[in-house]
Amino acid sequence: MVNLSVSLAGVELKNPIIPASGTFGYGREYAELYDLNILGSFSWKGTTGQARLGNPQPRIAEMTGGMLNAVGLQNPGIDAVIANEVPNIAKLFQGPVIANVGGFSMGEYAENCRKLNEIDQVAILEVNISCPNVHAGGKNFGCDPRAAAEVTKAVKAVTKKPVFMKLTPNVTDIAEIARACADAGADGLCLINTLLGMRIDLKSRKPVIANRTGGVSGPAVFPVALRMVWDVYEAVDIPIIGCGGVSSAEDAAEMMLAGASAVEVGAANLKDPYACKTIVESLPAVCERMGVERIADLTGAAHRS
Amino acid sequence: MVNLSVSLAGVELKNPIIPASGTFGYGREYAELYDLNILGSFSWKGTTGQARLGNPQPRIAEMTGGMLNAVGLQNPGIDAVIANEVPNIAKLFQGPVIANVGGFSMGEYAENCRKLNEIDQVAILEVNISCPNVHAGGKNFGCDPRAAAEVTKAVKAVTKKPVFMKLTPNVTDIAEIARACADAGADGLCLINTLLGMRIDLKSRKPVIANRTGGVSGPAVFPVALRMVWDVYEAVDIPIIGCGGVSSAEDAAEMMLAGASAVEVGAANLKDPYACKTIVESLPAVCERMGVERIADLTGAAHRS
Amino acid sequence: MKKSLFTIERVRQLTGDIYELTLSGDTSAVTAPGQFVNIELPGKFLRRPISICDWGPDTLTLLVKVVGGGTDQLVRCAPGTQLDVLSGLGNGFDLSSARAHAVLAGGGIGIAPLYGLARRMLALGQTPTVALGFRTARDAFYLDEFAALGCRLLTATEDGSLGSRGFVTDCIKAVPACDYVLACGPLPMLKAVHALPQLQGGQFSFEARMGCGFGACMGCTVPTKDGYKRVCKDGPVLYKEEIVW
Amino acid sequence: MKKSLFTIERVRQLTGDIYELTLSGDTSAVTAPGQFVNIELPGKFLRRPISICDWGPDTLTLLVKVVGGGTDQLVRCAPGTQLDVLSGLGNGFDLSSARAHAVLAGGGIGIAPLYGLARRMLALGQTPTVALGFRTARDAFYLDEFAALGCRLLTATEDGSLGSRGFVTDCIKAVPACDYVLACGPLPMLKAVHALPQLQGGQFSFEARMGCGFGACMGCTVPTKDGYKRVCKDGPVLYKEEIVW
Repeated sequence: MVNLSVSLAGVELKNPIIPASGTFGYGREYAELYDLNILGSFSWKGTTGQARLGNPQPRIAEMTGGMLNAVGLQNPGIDAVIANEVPNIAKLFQGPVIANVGGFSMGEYAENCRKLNEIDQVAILEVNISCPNVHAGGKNFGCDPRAAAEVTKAVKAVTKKPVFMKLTPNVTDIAEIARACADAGADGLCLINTLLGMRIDLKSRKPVIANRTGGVSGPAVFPVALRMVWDVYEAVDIPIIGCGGVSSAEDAAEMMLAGASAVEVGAANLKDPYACKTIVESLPAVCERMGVERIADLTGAAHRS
Repeated sequence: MVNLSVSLAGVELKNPIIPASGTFGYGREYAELYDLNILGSFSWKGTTGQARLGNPQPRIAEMTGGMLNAVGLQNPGIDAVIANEVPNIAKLFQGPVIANVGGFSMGEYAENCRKLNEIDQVAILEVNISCPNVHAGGKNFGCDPRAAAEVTKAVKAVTKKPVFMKLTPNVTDIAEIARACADAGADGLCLINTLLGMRIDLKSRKPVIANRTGGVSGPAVFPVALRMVWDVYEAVDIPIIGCGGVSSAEDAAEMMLAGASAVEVGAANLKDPYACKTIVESLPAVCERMGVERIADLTGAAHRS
Repeated sequence: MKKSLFTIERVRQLTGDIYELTLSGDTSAVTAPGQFVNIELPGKFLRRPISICDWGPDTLTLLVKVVGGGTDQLVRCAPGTQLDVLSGLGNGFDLSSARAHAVLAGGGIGIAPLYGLARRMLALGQTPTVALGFRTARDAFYLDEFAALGCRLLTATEDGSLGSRGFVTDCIKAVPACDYVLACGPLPMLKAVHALPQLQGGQFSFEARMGCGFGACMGCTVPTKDGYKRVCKDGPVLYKEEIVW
Repeated sequence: MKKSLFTIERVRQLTGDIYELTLSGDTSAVTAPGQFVNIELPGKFLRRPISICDWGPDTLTLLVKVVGGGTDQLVRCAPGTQLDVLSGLGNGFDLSSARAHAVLAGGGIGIAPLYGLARRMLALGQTPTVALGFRTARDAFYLDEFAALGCRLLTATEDGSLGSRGFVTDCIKAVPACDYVLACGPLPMLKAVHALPQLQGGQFSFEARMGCGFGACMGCTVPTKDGYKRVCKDGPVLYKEEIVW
């Protein structure tokens, strides 16, 4: 009888498996397929202050071992999410919800998080700092330690909920960004967001994705995500949600050995809508093969062996 | 009758296909399989001042869509290469050779390139700056624009041959590094080197690769490489050798549309030793389908359409 | 939606690049013509969305046009090959709101869902006219199958090598009584049909690059008069009045 | 080395995790026992190196131990499946320098190349003794095949459930005349055999994680007394004198 429960900055999850933001909407589509309550948590679609229509079509491209997407943070906006999605989520999932928050200025991040501070179901705020800063020439908050720290401080000031900063992998030294967030008071980190990539259509000679570049996700990024989780685990003492190419219970265990306290599953849900269900159901057998009674014991174990 | 010839900083190649450094040794193994003279060029194994035994075993790990390696620049050293390999290469390949040069200090880079300046067969020096700088706490030259520029200057000062700097993708802004190299006098650039990744063995709970981290290559990195080639093409006016996950003639054409003047093929050679031969033989058909008579016209075409 | 294994029973080449695949499996999730399936292929990350041509209690008929490596891999599958399939995706056509004088208008591979649609409309006692457009006679397929259904069949080719010279829109104009269409085909065709003044209404089936195919990833959303809609979940069939070009 | 397609003719399960695969194809590149093939598997980037158990003009016998997803995928291939194979890789055993009183020592899946080796030594009039070690009787395989060759066969199991209780080294000690071994098996076994004082010489076949399998990538090089050697190209068989543990 393996104990699958894990803890994220004081928030107890029945297991470490969390559908990643942007691949699970607000839960509606998957609730038609299985009971969401088998999940440790889920991270809802990146939500911004105003409703966003997102990028023009096409938004998707394929690659070996993964996919590219440039949805462009399409979402109904924080107020509509609180008014329409939160009550519905209450019916679909009784566990702790992770609210993924986007923003294009310090003020927007803070305002969104202030509003979410009032929502009981929301257990963790996951702050996506892979967004362009409209006040800094569109430079990503997540690519600059100072900007990342400022967003962290701005958000921490308006909420009592644990704040997890979601880091971009498109940086020279992700441990430096992680340290900046931790020093600024972040309760945890989530990494990695997608790698920046693109494809070009040979016929039209134009980028396949209308936005030109898109985020690479899927098994192709797993070794890069794993390496970054390892590096960040060495650099900070706050919990890490490992994310990037996890497609199986074995991948999840490997991510935890690298230092993750919980694991987000993204692109795998799009290929197999039952991916998270299958992973949750396979975890006990994987733990038994590895000889662990508490899955939480896997976190960072590779650093100690 | 498609014209496949391309030019790299004044060096004429009969076609744009170049086996990438580290996947082709010094040509011996592949010469047993096919006539190397069908190639545009080949980039020999990264060569350092002293002989290097490389990293302990294991050096290889697998992943979806690619592989990880941490060979650790195993090579016989510049003098042995000049004494034993160069004369043999003369028998195997009559075209222009690209000499890949590694180093751990400005002095070593310069000394290696000074020695190669005397070798007629060597047409281009490809300087791998993804090496740790022993005089800067092991920080990669290629992660710091100033260090990258200094290596460029140091090498340019000792050779008349065209110098191509090989860039690492593990940076926040590869265009900034590219600009620094170009401003320092680089004649061209080669990108991308491998992405830093790792795998962990679930049984031993230790990194699969003895060196812990390894370089990710193969189709999994293709969209990232393509995006970086695009960005660098926008940033500089010197020729680019596109490298990263190219496995087919279509991939090569896509890489050229993004801005590459020639294309290096790496991991694909290890999976299929005839990969470069097949790509060279497939290029004319691909060009005809795309309606180009000179393959060189593809370079950067996606930026203009 | 259902995720289950289907077995390829037969692959029949119809034209140079169009194949008919007959699969066996659980089709219980398929509820309306115009829905699609999303097929996993070994070595490909994204599934391939394929419109359903027709289905029975345990058989599925797909018409596949080879447009790339994935579709090529699919039509080369040997009989007996098992495929992981998400079935019954999308809304499909709404038969209830189709008028008496409806024309089913298809272009190229877009005629596939019209076959299952025509068969069901006939079963409901409706008498649809089917108008099919192709580039040239060599590209035409499934004419005998449509004829065998017993519905009125009009064809047009751009070079006049088969049926009337011109486009599927010309076929519709040739049916003055037609005030409603159920259409599937390339975007320019859909746009031209949509613009026909004689139409009181209609339903148009759209294609899109999809991530998931079941409404989760927002990869295929398009603007409509009722706001953004997901082609894979809220579509692929949109009503004439809501479409924004 | 040759790159060509082989067809799986038969898959036979020998133990819980060991299978015998019989393939048909062009074996002209296979020149010595102890060489290996490198097999491409759909969806896997790296090929899977498998030691050659035996071969004929157009047949290849492989013994495969399921150790992961790749080998599992391989043994599940249906007869008729075509595989892209690099054949005739590595140096293989050197029969010429094997002495009269040679023992072929194998442990677990490492016994595979010893079968083809024994058959060829016998054909040359040599009379090798074959010593095979397994964990327990349940894990033993290919005993009948070796016996059918007509060579002297010794077996050892760690629990004594088959042959003598102990290790393959004990079998070799039981042959005092033995002054030469040709060995293949897990590293600890090779090390123990290598340390036997009675040996004047020998050849040892090593395993390694390989990138290419044909000497290009330096992924599998190991230090020897004659400098670094590539297990895939300069090996997998190394002489006793040159091995560094």
